This record gives sequence, C-alpha cells and structure tokens, in this order.
Amino acid sequence: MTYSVKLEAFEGPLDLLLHLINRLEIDIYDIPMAELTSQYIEHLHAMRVLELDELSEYLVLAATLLEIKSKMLLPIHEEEALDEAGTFDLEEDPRDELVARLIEYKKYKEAANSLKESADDRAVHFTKLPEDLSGYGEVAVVESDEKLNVFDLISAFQKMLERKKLRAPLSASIMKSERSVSEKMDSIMTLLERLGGSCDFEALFDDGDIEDLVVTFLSLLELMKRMDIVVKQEGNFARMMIQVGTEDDNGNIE
Amino acid sequence: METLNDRMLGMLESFLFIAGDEGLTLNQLAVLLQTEKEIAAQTAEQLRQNYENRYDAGITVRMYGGSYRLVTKAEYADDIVRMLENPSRNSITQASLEVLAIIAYKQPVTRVEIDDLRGVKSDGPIQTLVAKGFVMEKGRLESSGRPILYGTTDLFLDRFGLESIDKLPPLAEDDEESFGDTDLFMTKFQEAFELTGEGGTNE
Amino acid sequence: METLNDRMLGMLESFLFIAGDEGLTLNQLAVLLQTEKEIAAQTAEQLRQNYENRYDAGITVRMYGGSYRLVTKAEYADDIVRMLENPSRNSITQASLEVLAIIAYKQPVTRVEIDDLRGVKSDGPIQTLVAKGFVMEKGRLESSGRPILYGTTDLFLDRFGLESIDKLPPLAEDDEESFGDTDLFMTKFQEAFELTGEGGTNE
Repeated sequence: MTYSVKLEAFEGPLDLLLHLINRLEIDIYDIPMAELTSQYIEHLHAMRVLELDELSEYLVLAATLLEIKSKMLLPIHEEEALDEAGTFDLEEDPRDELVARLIEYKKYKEAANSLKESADDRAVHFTKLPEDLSGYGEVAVVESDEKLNVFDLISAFQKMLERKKLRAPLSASIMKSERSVSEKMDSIMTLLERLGGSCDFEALFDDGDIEDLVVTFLSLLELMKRMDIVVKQEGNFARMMIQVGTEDDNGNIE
Repeated sequence: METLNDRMLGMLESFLFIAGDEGLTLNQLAVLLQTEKEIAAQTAEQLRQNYENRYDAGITVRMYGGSYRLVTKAEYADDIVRMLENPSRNSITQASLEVLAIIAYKQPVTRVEIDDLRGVKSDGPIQTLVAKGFVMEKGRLESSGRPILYGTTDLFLDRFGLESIDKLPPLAEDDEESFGDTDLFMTKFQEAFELTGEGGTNE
Repeated sequence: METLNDRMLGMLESFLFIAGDEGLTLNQLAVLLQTEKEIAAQTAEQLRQNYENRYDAGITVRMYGGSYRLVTKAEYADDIVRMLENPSRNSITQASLEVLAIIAYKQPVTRVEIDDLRGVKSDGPIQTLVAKGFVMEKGRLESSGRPILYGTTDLFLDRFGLESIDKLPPLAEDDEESFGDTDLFMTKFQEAFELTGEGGTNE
C-alpha cells in the first residue's frame, strides 16, 4: 500500500476509522468488515510513535473489529434470523453497535467544526476595555454572602490576557519591524560572514522573547534546508556550531 | 431635534461604550435605561440596525453569552489585526474542540462519558479547556465515585460567538441523504437477505 | 452605497474604539489609515461633527493631550452615574475579579506586578478586595521601596469554596499559540535534523 498518512493527526481510534471509511468510500451503514479491519490494522502497524496507553486504545478497537468480523463470518441460520413472529430480527447485525458509536462520534466531530467556524466569525469583532468609572464617583460595593465561583477567576484571568493584546499595541506596533523569518535569515548570514563563517549555536539565542527565539530557530531550519548553513556537533552534549555551508560540484554539503 | 427615542439610543450607546467587553445583560440595560425589558431589547435592536445601515459606522452591537456588547464591524478586522502587536489567533487543538463540543451539547457530562464517546482519554483536553476558562465543574454526579460534571462557561459563549447555550446549532441528525428510518430498514432488510442468501460473504 | 470616505470614517471609528482611553495621535492615525496627516485630521474632524450632529449618538471624539479619544457625550453623565450602582451580577466587578485572580494565582504579589499584568492601574480594585476581606497584606518585598506583598485570605477560600489554595484549578497562562509554535518548531527541528542526517530520505 503506497498510501501514507500522518498518524498523529488522528484524535483516536474512532477518528482513524472514520477517516478510513471516508477514504475507502465505504457506506457507514454497510461496512465491509474484512476490508476495514485489515486497513485499520495496517495503519496500526505504521504507528510507530504512539505511546503505550494511546496504543492500547487503538488495540481495543482492533479487537472489536476482529470480533465483529468473525461474527459476520458465522453462517446465520434461518431460524435465528427469523423471530417467532416470522419477521427478520433486525437487531442482530454485529456491526450495529460500532456503527452507532461511529455515527455518534461523527456528530460531535462535525459540531466541533461548526464551533470552530463560529469562533472564527466571532474573532473578527474586537471590543474594548470597560471605561474607568472612578471619575464619576465611588463604585458601589455590594456586600453579600453569596458563594463565588472559582471558575469565574479563571474566566477573569483569560479575559484579561485577551484584553492585553488590545492594549499598547497601537503605538508600539506601528513602528515595530516585522520579525520575519526572511529578515532573520539575512541577519544570521551576515553575522556568520562577520564571524568568519561559523558561530556558536547558542550565541544566536542570547536574547529576545519566545517569538524571537522561534523566528531565529525557523530561520536556521530554513537555512539548513537551503543548505546555506550546516549545524555540526562533535559529540553528545558538545556545543553545536553553525557553519556556512559550502557546496561541492555535486551539490552535496561539505 | 432630539427625540425621546434618540435620547434612549444615545444613552444606550454610552452605556455599552462604558461597559466595553464586559457588556450588559438585558436586565441591566432595562435598569439603566429605566424602562421595560421589552423596550430595552427593542432599543438595542434598533441601535444594531442603525449601525448596520450606516456605512460610515465602524462599530456595531452583538450579543454573546447573554450580554450586549459594542464590537468593531467585521469588515475592519484586517485593518485592526494589522495594528495589533499580538493578534490573537484561535489556537485550540482539534482534540480540545471535540471535547468542547461534547461538553457543550451534553452538559452536564462526566469525563467517562466523554472518553467513551471519543474512544480515547480526554483528561488533557478537559484540563486545557478548564484552564482556558471555557469549561467548568458544574457539581458532581450522585453515583459511585461521585464523578465531576462538566459544563461550559459564559466565556465560552462569548469567544464562540453564541448568544446563549440554547443557540448552539442543532446536532446533525443521522445523514439525511442515505438515511431516514425507512431507508435504514430497507438496507438492513437487504443486508439480512444477502447475508442469508449468499452465506455470509458480505465483505 | 459605501463611499471611500465612509470606509475611512468607519475605520477611524473602529480604531479609536479599540484604542480606548489611550487614544491615538494624529501621527498614528495617519499611519493606521494609510493616508496623509492632513487627511487623517480632516477625517477625525468629520467624525466629530457627525457625532455632534447625530442626536442619537452617545459618544463623540475629543482630543486630549495630543491624542484623539472616543468619549461618552457629556449629556449622559448623569445617566452613567447609575452604572456605579449597578455592578455586575456577581457583586464583584470584573476588574476586582481580575485582580483577585492574579493575586490568587501569583501570590505573594506586589501592586506593580499586578499593574503590569493587567496593563492598567489596579489600586482601586485592590482596595476594594482588601475592604471585602478577600485580600490582605502578606509582608513586604525586600527590595527598594519595600513594596507590599498581597495574598488571599481564609474568607476568600471560604467564599470560593476552596479547601486550600492548592485546590485552585490550573490556569493556562500562555496562549496555546506560543506552545504551538514551540511544538511546531521542535517538529520542524527534528524534521530538519533527520533531513540533513539521513540525506533527505525522510518521506
């Protein structure tokens, strides 16, 4: 099978199953168990990076799939398929429970998407801090014995973080230069040239906030990818050095 | 000439301006405007319409989580983001979103119910959602172990642009196209037939 | 129809709305509106006239100390006083709740640290919280000026139904966004390393 997929991208075994059903264009109400089971297990094999307890969740479902598959292979006797009234007993499909679970899960997965959309719509509307009313007089303090909720504290804190983004931005940001990766790449190359072609890896991360650090890092990665630089380390725990990459005629890095 | 209605609208705008992102509930508006709730709601609606109809207005009224708020119009979002130093992105993982959706629709709900529905452990996402202020404990289930019941917060309604929890869009019912109950019945009927008829080669 | 001028006015209103009590200087306005200072000044003046001419407007533009700011119209001052007596439903204002959250999670903490975190002065809310008995002085920081350290009280624990301060639910302080970036960057880092290490066969 040439189909490859990023396994970490799945939110769990049900998510993986839904993905397979979708990709194989399977009718969820008429799942070919053998095919789905073998595809599912094939994917499990490919999951090298899963942690043990996560893997166990996937294995539980694999066992369920195998069980359903084997039940379906059992021949159904007519007398069992027909109940006393002579009608088909429709409750007997061994896939029913799995299908119900998948459908239920799918519903919430879709709901999650619509929540996301709604949050995106909301995010284009900005608001402002409440005005300071102290200029109008003393703010009334109502005494009461009512129980307060500790989760209100969290909400208050989160609102504050959000607001902070709206504060100070205007004046500061207008002049602030973009911390773009391409600019940083240029400045790293300039620095390397100035230092004679190599420098200590850590020296590039001396200052700056997390965003700066991330930009520096991404710039290094991009430079490595373009083979403009190479990162060298003599041994474990040794200092990493950054060097200007020199290409030989074959385009390989020296 | 200023009319009584103009004055009401002006007052409302000044109140909402002062309240900022805290917003004001309909009850609070009625008290502040010294009028009936119904009139307060009508005035808020008229203010909204005025904003929407005025092309030179940069702001409008929205209700989130039961509170009216003044907000900037969507059309200026790009210009505003340009001026913000740290424009907030909606950064929430797919796992957290799934858990949030389950809690929003099924609340109050226990962790075990969430785990069962997703087929994976959801401790991590639940903790993240609590820490982000979208989810809170809403008491405990009176059963063995007294598990915590989770529900959503007002902050959730605000950040997800919902007027109230009743205004969540309805959950998708089972795929309409392939499935009304009759269809389901027919398919199952056929399946059963094929299964018996062909000796269980249905794979 | 929306005209170019309408759009400029709307943009201006939305910028001033967000800028709040810090306002925006003419220079900033020109940059934000991407126009000449002269045009920016004219637009601001037109916005002011529009507000003044509209009897249903509750707000207007003022220039203080070189900054343009949106403010409520003077005629609503008496009505706004009513907001003082109408604090939010929790009988504790959002500002106080914010300060309380900071003190609860960061204690012991100085006023300056609280101000920094919030980006606004917090004397008022701190006083209120001390008066309510939720917050108390917990000594002084051994540094210049020996600022007061604030912490929460037993009454705080009682009112919020907490057994002890360790029972506060964990809080997400950084945006997932920054975590996300770090993760992204670790992933990229690993990828890049594998790439150089294995000669780009990592696909």
